[in-house]
Formats: sequence, C-alpha cells, structure tokens
Amino acid sequence: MIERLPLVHHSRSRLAAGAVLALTVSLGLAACGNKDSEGSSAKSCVDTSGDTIKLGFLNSTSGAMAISEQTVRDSLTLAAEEINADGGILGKEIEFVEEDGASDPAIFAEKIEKLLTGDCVAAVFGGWTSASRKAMLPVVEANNGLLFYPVQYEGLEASENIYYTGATTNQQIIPAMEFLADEGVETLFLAGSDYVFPRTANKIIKQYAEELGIEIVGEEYVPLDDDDWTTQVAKIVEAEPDFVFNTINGSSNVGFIKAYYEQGLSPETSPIISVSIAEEEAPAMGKDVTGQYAAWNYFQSVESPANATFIEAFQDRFGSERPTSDPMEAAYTSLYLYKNLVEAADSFDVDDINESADGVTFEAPEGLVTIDGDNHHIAKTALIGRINSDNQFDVVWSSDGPIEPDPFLEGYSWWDASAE
Amino acid sequence: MKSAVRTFGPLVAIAVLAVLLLVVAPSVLSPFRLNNLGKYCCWAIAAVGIGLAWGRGGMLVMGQGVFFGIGGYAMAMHLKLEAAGPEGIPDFMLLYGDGTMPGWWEPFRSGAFTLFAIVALPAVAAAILGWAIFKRKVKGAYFAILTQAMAVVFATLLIATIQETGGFNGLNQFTFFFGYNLYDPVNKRMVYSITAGLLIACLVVVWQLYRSRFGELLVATRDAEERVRFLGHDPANVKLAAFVIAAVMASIGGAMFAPIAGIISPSDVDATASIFLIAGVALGGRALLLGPALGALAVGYGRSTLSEQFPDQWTYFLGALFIVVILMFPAGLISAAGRAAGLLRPRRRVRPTAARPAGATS
Amino acid sequence: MRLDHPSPDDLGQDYLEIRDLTVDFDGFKAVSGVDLTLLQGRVHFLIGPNGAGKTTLIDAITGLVPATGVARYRNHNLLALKSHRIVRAGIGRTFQTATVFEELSVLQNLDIAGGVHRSPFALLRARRGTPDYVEAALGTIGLGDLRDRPAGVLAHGQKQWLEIGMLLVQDAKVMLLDEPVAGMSAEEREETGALLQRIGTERTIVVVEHDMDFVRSFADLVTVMHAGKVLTEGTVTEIQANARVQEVYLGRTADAAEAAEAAEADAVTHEGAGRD
Amino acid sequence: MDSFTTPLLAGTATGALLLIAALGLALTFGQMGVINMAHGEFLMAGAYTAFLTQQVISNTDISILVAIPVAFVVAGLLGLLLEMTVISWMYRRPLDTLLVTVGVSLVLQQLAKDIFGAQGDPVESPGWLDGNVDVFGYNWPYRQMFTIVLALVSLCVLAALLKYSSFGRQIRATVQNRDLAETVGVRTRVVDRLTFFLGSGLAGVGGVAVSLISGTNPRLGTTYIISAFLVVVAGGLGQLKGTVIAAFAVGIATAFFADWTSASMAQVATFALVVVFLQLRPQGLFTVRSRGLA
Repeated sequence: MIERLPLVHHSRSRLAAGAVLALTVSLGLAACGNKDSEGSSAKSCVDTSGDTIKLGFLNSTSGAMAISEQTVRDSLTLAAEEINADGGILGKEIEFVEEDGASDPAIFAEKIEKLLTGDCVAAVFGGWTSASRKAMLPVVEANNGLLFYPVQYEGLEASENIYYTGATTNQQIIPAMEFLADEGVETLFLAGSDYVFPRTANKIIKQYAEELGIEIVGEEYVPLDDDDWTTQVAKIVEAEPDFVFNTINGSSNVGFIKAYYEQGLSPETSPIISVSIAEEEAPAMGKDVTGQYAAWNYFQSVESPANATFIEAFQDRFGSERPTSDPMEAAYTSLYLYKNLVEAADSFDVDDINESADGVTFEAPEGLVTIDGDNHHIAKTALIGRINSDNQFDVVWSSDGPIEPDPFLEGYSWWDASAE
Repeated sequence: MKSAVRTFGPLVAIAVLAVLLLVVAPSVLSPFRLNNLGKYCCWAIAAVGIGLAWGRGGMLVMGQGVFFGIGGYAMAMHLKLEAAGPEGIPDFMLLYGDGTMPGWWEPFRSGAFTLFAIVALPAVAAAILGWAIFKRKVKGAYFAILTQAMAVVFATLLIATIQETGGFNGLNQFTFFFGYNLYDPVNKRMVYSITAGLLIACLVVVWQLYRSRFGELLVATRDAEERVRFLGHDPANVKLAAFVIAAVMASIGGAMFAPIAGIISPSDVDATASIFLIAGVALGGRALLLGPALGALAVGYGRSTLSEQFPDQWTYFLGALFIVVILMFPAGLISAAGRAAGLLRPRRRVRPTAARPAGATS
Repeated sequence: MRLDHPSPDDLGQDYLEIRDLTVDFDGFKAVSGVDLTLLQGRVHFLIGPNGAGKTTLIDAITGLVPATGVARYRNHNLLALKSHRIVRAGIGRTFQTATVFEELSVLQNLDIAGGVHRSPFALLRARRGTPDYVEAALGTIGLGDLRDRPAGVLAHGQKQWLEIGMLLVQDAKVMLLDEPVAGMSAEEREETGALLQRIGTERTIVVVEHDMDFVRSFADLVTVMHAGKVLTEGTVTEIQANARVQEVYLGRTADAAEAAEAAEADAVTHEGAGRD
Repeated sequence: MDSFTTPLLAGTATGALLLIAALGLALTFGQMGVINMAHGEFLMAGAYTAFLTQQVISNTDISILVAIPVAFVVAGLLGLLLEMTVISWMYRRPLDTLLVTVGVSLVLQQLAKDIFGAQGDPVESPGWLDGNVDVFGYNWPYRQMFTIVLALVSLCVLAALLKYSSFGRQIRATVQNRDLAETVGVRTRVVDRLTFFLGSGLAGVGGVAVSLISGTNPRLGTTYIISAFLVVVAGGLGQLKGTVIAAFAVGIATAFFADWTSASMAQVATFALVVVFLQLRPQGLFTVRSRGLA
C-alpha cells in the first residue's frame, strides 16, 4: 500500500507538486467568471415545429415518496393518453419524458434542468414535497420554463413559472378551521410531523383559532418516519380536546392512529381532522378509522359527471381496485389546464401562456376550477369528508363554491406572518 | 529512475485528471452535464478525505455527511444572505418564522468569515468529537456506528429547526456566488472550475500526506495501533489529525455543492448520503491516492444515468455495489484491475487513464 | 563469555527503580510487591516459570496494565503516565511476538521509530535521504543489506533485531525485551546476545527469558520471579546454586502451573497489546 | 404525576423493543465481532411476517401469536442465509462486514418495496390487546405491556439457553476465547451459524412487536437500527445485563427528553448522552474482554 522510500530529492518533488497546482490554477483561471452579468434568461429550446410536443413528468419513482408520487405519475399518464386520443394540444400529440426525482430535492433540481435544457420539454409536471418544489423553483425560473405542481402545500409562494393546482392554505386549512368552528369546537390539539408544512399550517391554525375563539390545548411534533406516538398521544388524552388537527406525513400516521385508539381515544370523544389521509391511506392504518375527518378539495365520492368519467377511465387503465385521491385529481387536472392554457394563448411560449392565463378554466372532477393569473393558483372548492366503513369519504361540509386562492393570506386580517 | 516513477507517477496521474476535468470536460460537455460533473466533484472531494481517514487510517467514517453539511450549510447561509441583499434576511425566515434572523447567521454575511467557517467549523467539530472518541480508545465498529448515529441526529436536528435552517426544504434559491450571478452560464462554469480545481488541490494535499512521515505513521496506526503507542506516539493524535483533515475536505465539498446543486437539504447530508459517499471510495479503492475520487465520480455518474435508465433498480445497484466490491474487491476496482494487469506485466502502478472519470465520457 | 560484574563505581547515574509494585486483576495478584533497581550498563535478566508475572511486570512499567506502587525513572513516575509518554521518557519495549510494520520497509520501520524526536510539522514532510541515527542503528543491528525489504518478509530473528533497532532509533535508555530469542537458532541467539552486550553499555537492558543457556551466556544480573514475587536476585552462578530456585523450576505442582498460566493468558488479553 | 409515569412507562416499552432488537445484535457482535447493518431489515421481515400471517389466519386474536414463532424462524433463516453466503467469507474483516451488510440492507429494503409496495401494510392488533389501564393518569396500552412481556420472555429464554444448554455453553466459550474453544472441540463455525440464526430470529420477534405500533413499511428497520446499535455500544459486549440496562436506559431517557423538549431533540440528546457515557465507560457498561474492537 505504501510507496517504498522514495529517495528522490525533496525539492524536486515539491517542484512537481507545485507544477500540478499551478497548472490547476491556471486552467481554473481560464474559466473566469463574469461579474457584471444580469443572469441570462436562457433561450427556450422547445421545438414546436413538429407534430408532437414534449412534456416532462418528474415524480419520485424511488425512495420514500415513491408510493405517493407514483399515483400522480399514473394520472398524468392517463390525462396525456386521453388528450392524445382527443387530438392532442393545438393538434400536437403529447410526447412525455419521464424522470425519477428519487425523493431527493437535489435530484429534482438536477432532473428538471435536464428536462428543460436537455430534452427541451414545453412544461414539467410533478413534484410532491415542498422541498422538491423549492429545489425546482430557481431552475425553472432561470430557464423560464413551466412547472405544474399538483399537491396541496403550505402556501406563501407564487412564481411566474409555476402553476399550483393543489390547494393553498386558504383552500384547505382555513376552511377546515371554519368547519370546526361550525361544529362548535372549543378546544383543539395539533399533531404534526416535524417539518415545514405542519409547522406553517399550525402557525396559521393557531392565529385563526385565536380569531375564532378556539383554544389550542397542545401541539406535538414527531420526526418524519418516526412511528412511535405513544407519549405524544398521552398528552392528547390528558388535554381532552374536542378535536385533533392532524398534519402528520406519510407512514408516521399509522403509529399515530394506533396509539390514538390504544389509549382509548375515539371519534366520539376527540375526532381527528387530517389533511394528509386520503382514500389510499385510510385502509392502511391497521385500525378502523370510520368517523374521522379529512379536509381536501376532491374525494372519490364527489358526484359529478366529470368525476364519474375520471374514475371510470382511471380504473379501466390501472385496475378497478385503485382509489382516486386529491393529488391524483389535481395532477390530472393540471395537464388539462395546461392544454386549455396553451389553447387560450394559441402558443406554447411561456410568456404568451402567462399573458392569457387569468380566468382559464377546466371542468375538473372536483368541479369547475379557474386559474388566477396573478398568483398562478386555482380557485377550488373546499370539502370536509367523514370516513365511512368502506374507507370512502362522505362529504359533510363544503365551502360556498370555489375559494379564490390567496397563498400569502393577504385577505385575512388576523394573519401576521412575522408572529412567532 | 524507478523511484522517480514512484514519486512523480501519481503527480502525473493527478495532472492528467486535472487536464481532463478542467480542459476536456468543459469543452465537450453541455452546461447541464458539466454542472452535474461539478456535483460529482463535490462528492469526490469528500471521498478523498474518506480515503485518508478510512483507507489509510482505518477509521470507517460513516457520518461524513455531517461535515459535508456543515460546509454546505455555511456556504448556503452566505449565499442566502447575499441573495437577500444587505440588511435583508432570508425569505424562509419571513415565511416560516417570525421574521427575525438568529444572531449566529449574522457573521455569514461576510464572505471571508464564511470561507473561514467552512474550514474552521468542521475542524473544530471533528476535533471535539474525535478527541472524545479516540482518547477513550473507542474504535472500529463502535466508531463507525457513532459516526453514523451522528449523521442521523444531524439530519433530524436540521429538519426540526425550520426557522433557523429551512428544515426539510433546506436552503435554496441562491442568486449570487460572491458577487457572480449564478444564472450566468459563464459563472456556472467558473464555479465548476473552482470545484474541479479544489478536487485537484485536495489530491495534491493527500499525495503529500501519503508520502510524508505522517502518512506512514497513519498506516502504521491503522495496522498496529498499540505498537505505535510504543513508538512514543499517541495513536489518538494521529487518528485525530486524519479525521480532522477528512472533515475539512468533506466540508469543502459540501460548500461547493450548495452553489452547484442550487440547494443543500437534509437529504444531502443524512446517513443515506453518508453511505453514498462511502460507496465511491469502496469502489475506487480506499487506500489508493486516486481511487476514492475516481470512485466517487463514477458512482455520481452512475446515480445520474442509471436512475435515468432504470429508476426502480438504482437502489439494487447501490446495494449490489457494496456487496460485490467489498466482498470480492476490498481494495477497489482499480486495484483489482491493476492486479489483473500485473499478471500480464510484472510491474504494477496506478494507471489513471484506464479509469477515466465516468462523468467525462458522456 | 560474560563480563565481570561491574563495580558500583562504573555505573552511571541512570537507573529504573521499582518499589512495591503490585498488579491486581480482580483480586488475583499477578505481580505482588516487587522491588527492583535496574542499573544502567548491565544486561539484566528476568526469569521465572510461566505465570510468574514477568511480562505483567513489564506491562505495568510500560503503562499497559494499571498497577500500584512506584516505578521511577529520572523524574518520571511511570505508573502515572500513558504508554506513549513512558516511551518519550526513554523506556522502550518489545513484545513476545515481534511486531514490526510488515508493509513498511526495514528502513521505514527504523525511520518511523524516530518520530518521537520530530516536531509535528516535520511529520508532514516526506523523508529526504536517511538520517544518521537511522543509518547507525541499521549498522548496529546488521540489517544494512535488507534495508529496502518489506519487514514482513524478514525471518523471525531479523524481526526481533529490527525491533531492537527501532528502540535504538527511539533512543530508549531503558530497553525491556520480552523473550527476544524465542524461536531463534543457536547462531542467531549468539548474535543477539552480542548485540545486547554491544548496546548495553550506555543503557539499561532488561530481558525476560526462558532459555537458560542464553541467560547463562549473557546475563550480568538475574532476577528470579515466582508467583508474582521476586524470589531472589544475583549472578547466574548464585542463582543456579539457589535451592529455592531449583524447587520452583522443578517441584511446582501441575495445578499451580495451570492457574498461573491462565492468569498470564488473562493478563495478555487484558492488555490487548500487539494483537488485533 | 403523569408527566412522570407517561415517559417512564412508554419509555420502558420502547426500551423493551430496543432490547429485543439489541439482544441479537449484541450476540452476533460480541461473539463474532460482526456488525450486521441488515439487522433492522430482519426486524422488518418480522413485521411483514406478522402482516402475512394475518392474511392467512384472519382471526387477529390468534394470528399474532402464530406470527411470533413464524417470524422468529423467517428472520432466523434470513440471518442464516446471510451468514452462509456473505459473512462467513469475511470473518477477519469486521469493518468490511459492516459495509457489506449495509448493501444487503439496501437490497432488502428495495425488495420489500417491490414485493409489498412502498405504502405500509396494516397489521391489526388482536382484540385482547385493545385497550389500556389507567396508571396514575396514563392510559397504559395493553400493547406496551405486551411488548415488555415479550422482551422479558425473550430475554429469559435466551439467558436460560445460554446458561443451561450445551449450545449456550459453546456460545459462551466461543465468545470468551474462540481459539481456546476450538482446541477443546467446539465447532465454532456451527456455533456461529446458530448464533446468527438466534440473533436474527430475535429481531424477527421484535418485528412482530413493531408491527403492532406502526404496521409494516420498507423503512421500518432504519428507524430502530441506530438506537439498537447505540444500546449495544452503551451496554458493552458479552454480558446480557449490559444490553438490558442500556436498552431500558436509552428507551426511558429518550421518552423523558421527548416529554421535556420534542421528539426530534430527544434523538439529539440521547446521542449526546451515549457519547458522554462513553467518556466514563469507553467499553460500555459491562464487558468480558476489553480488547479493542477493531
């Protein structure tokens, strides 16, 4: 392993090492930077001359988020096939390029750059975690590309280059609080995973609760992927809240739900309202969760002709046992919205699309959705569902029609972003 | 002249790598691929340090992501503050926090302090941890486990401190790199060149360390720690020095990763990321001079391309890499290739051209 | 071929003093109240049956096992120092199984032993040529022809000499050698003995040995240990005439021997020295 | 009162879980110096066994009891397979074993994901574990008591096996001095395999207990493995009592930290505690030999 005693004179080797370093430095200097640049907005390389238009689907098909994001990939695929069968977008057939974000924000950033600059796609659909979206945002802005993000999130963001087809907080969290106020809830316990969405959601919840006169009797967080909720649930037992607001992410929900029932809690005493348990998660809890609530903008049980068509098409394509859920519907909707955006602008150019975006609509499975041209979110109807014994949701409450998106909660006087 | 080959052969190899990374790669790769290669270079810098600590020092460092993260976050904090402008505070603190900035962010406004911190913070952290561990003669598997636990704890800490570190989202949306706009392709290329240059510099540093008396002492400590004690050296100090240097290198790699990837988040520094860093070192050859760097470049490239080709099988590849390489080629593929070549030709030396960085071949 | 017993006047000032040294392994006293004064300029032999506590005594002096009592060399209380500090104080030792760095060359092995005298900064430089003291040690141990060979390929005896050479480079004033001639041919033993006498004039040499022929040929002074205690001390002739020594070597019961052996094995595992 | 009893009792249950996981680790580590990073995936295998058993025996009251021995055998066989195919080739390279088993762990996780899906599968608790008993204001779930009982039973069986069976004596002989054991006719290779089977099997049993907390999911092993390793490090090798004390200490300390601060900070604090503890006892609580573990 070791070089045997080099009896070379030292200064010669030092000279050589110096030479290598000098070489490195001079080669490095050759690539000197440009300090005065404004940052070039890259020239779009999208090719619209042919019969097809390239779109990128960027979802995690490996890593911890794969299970959730695969469902989004499926509904995107379905939407693309439907649109192609129906004549494509502006007569061009969709050719989609699939990439794996590997549940890693840095990979998302890498892949979206590849899609935009290498594959020259006209728009990218995907992302799930806020971390992945935050990682893609500077890339999509720098390349003046388009990203359609299909998941409800914590708001406080608006980019010219992103369309948000999931709910922002005033379309999910705030309506859920209004529902709780209507129910006469006086005490509320907050349980969440220890990361951005739950922390931000709970900040909003706490301020709105004060406004509504609801007392927050406890707030507990557990690291992502941590399953043992016993000690935290014990605090819920002690606090005896009227309701539990659940912002827990992913598999950690299982441990929470189990501990909740084990310690004698039930929907009769302290029901749970969740913002991350949907049709797919409900049966995987290992407990009968009948009677618990969830706040979304879409349930499989929504009765509309568009939804009936969507469910039938999806189950025909991917299997009759597959449920449909809010993010899947939002992803499905996002591709159709893109079609409508392009057709409204009569162009695939990003600036043209943004120009005419305001007011573009789509008759989605969840109901009519409308794009807000200012913040690139969409107006959506908020729904509260109660889980029935079939692990489907009975809609028990809904907002009065679609709610205008307000990602920065500017229309809510009680909101103070800088409060602790 | 044989000895001259031994002394200068590695330097020539490093020079060849320097030309490949600094001249050939920028002229043949697209800006996107070049940026990716820059990312692999960041991992390679950390890998060079792992080669020193593990390959030569016998310390299996399974938590280098922590030091990678210290450098990455230090740099990212500076870039965040640069993006926010003078007196400005990072956007996420306004969004998720109470709009005030923790006091310990303030010094990172200064570029000079940031550069100092990138070297000093990991050095101090590694010195404290290493001192606590080595002085008490905790070693081998115990050491490996403790470092891995440290990576888990570090990631948890980052995720839980949203207002201070951006939590799970990490830090991103940088615009300037010490005054250079990061969205200008020319400047991106400059950042790449700096990174590749740092990799070469780290290689020259370990080359000197390996041929120095310290290098011999380190190997001696790896192979017979107690015997070294009876040479009058405290093996703890020898190991500590290697551990600290490895930590600083990881930190430098992380510091360059932030502007190149445009993001640093807990998933870049957690236990899985740390394991990923080791994979390259094992593949290339832990005790070789160039093995860790070339291995890391290859694994980085493999991660990008294999995950494009076989998105679902990438984890199998990584797992199989560990099993096959460690089981069958514990000295790494380059050594194995060298041995195979040695069967044909009696003399054996590292031939870097035989294992060009995979990233440069596309 | 042994030197005459030197008179006290010939002795230097240097000596290693041991008083009431006791090593206690969970109630078993491997070394019990040993008093010894080891003077410079003599080749001092430590003999005794297996389990007598010879190696444990050396382990205690070199900081490998905790002990009570006093072991003083110059101004250093050895029992309070860590192993590497003891080495820096001038005490060096070898092990029963030669432990050289097999991947390093003979020259590198010797060179690395000189590290004690170098500043940390000097460690970062590559070696330029061969230092004089390394060259001198190489000559003393007679391995000049094998200087560039990896130490791993050396014969057993050569490895022991290399270890002694490393102690020379280290400039150890007190050398504690644990069975240096075990496994050597008669010729090698001769050479080793001559080597010890050559280097012994300015140093304190302590040799743990079983081989009585070797002891007879080269010992200036012999200490006999038994069951952790010093049985007697004297010249070879005196020792050979001692009835109790004969009893210890011939008349001990099998049981006692086994117990002692087990204890010594235990002591070795406790120290973990030189094994991995 | 319940701010004391809740972390104490909940922490004891966590400690019991860690104990089951760490027993197997300590056994294989102590005897062979082998660090098995795939041990967490044996835990996962146990959990999936509980799920599959439930698919076959739909009566959840019984299926969980059936699952325990089945999970023991399934995880044990996985361990045996690992020992024979991989670990037996590299006994002299303990650190390398650690890395190889990291690879095995990655492959097993991905396999579980491909076979069962990334979404966890539910494991229903048996009816007789539904419910709780009020202990000073803490509704102590039967499930936690069951975990503690399961851990103690596993511990007693293991201790008895080590103490009274000839296999146990051979294990202890091998742990204390492998070479000597060989010279007196112990077939250490066979003993190694049986130890690996036993240690991995215990992880399977632990997996059944975990499945009652969180169902199954492919990442289940990673959640517990680091804590279990910290237990082994703190407990020292070669004596069960060190592992037992360390497991409950880590479990209870984490629960108290979580109660005082947050679950995230509790992880940090527990790690710091173990590092500080190693300053006092670098070899852990108890150890037969103090030779370096390299």
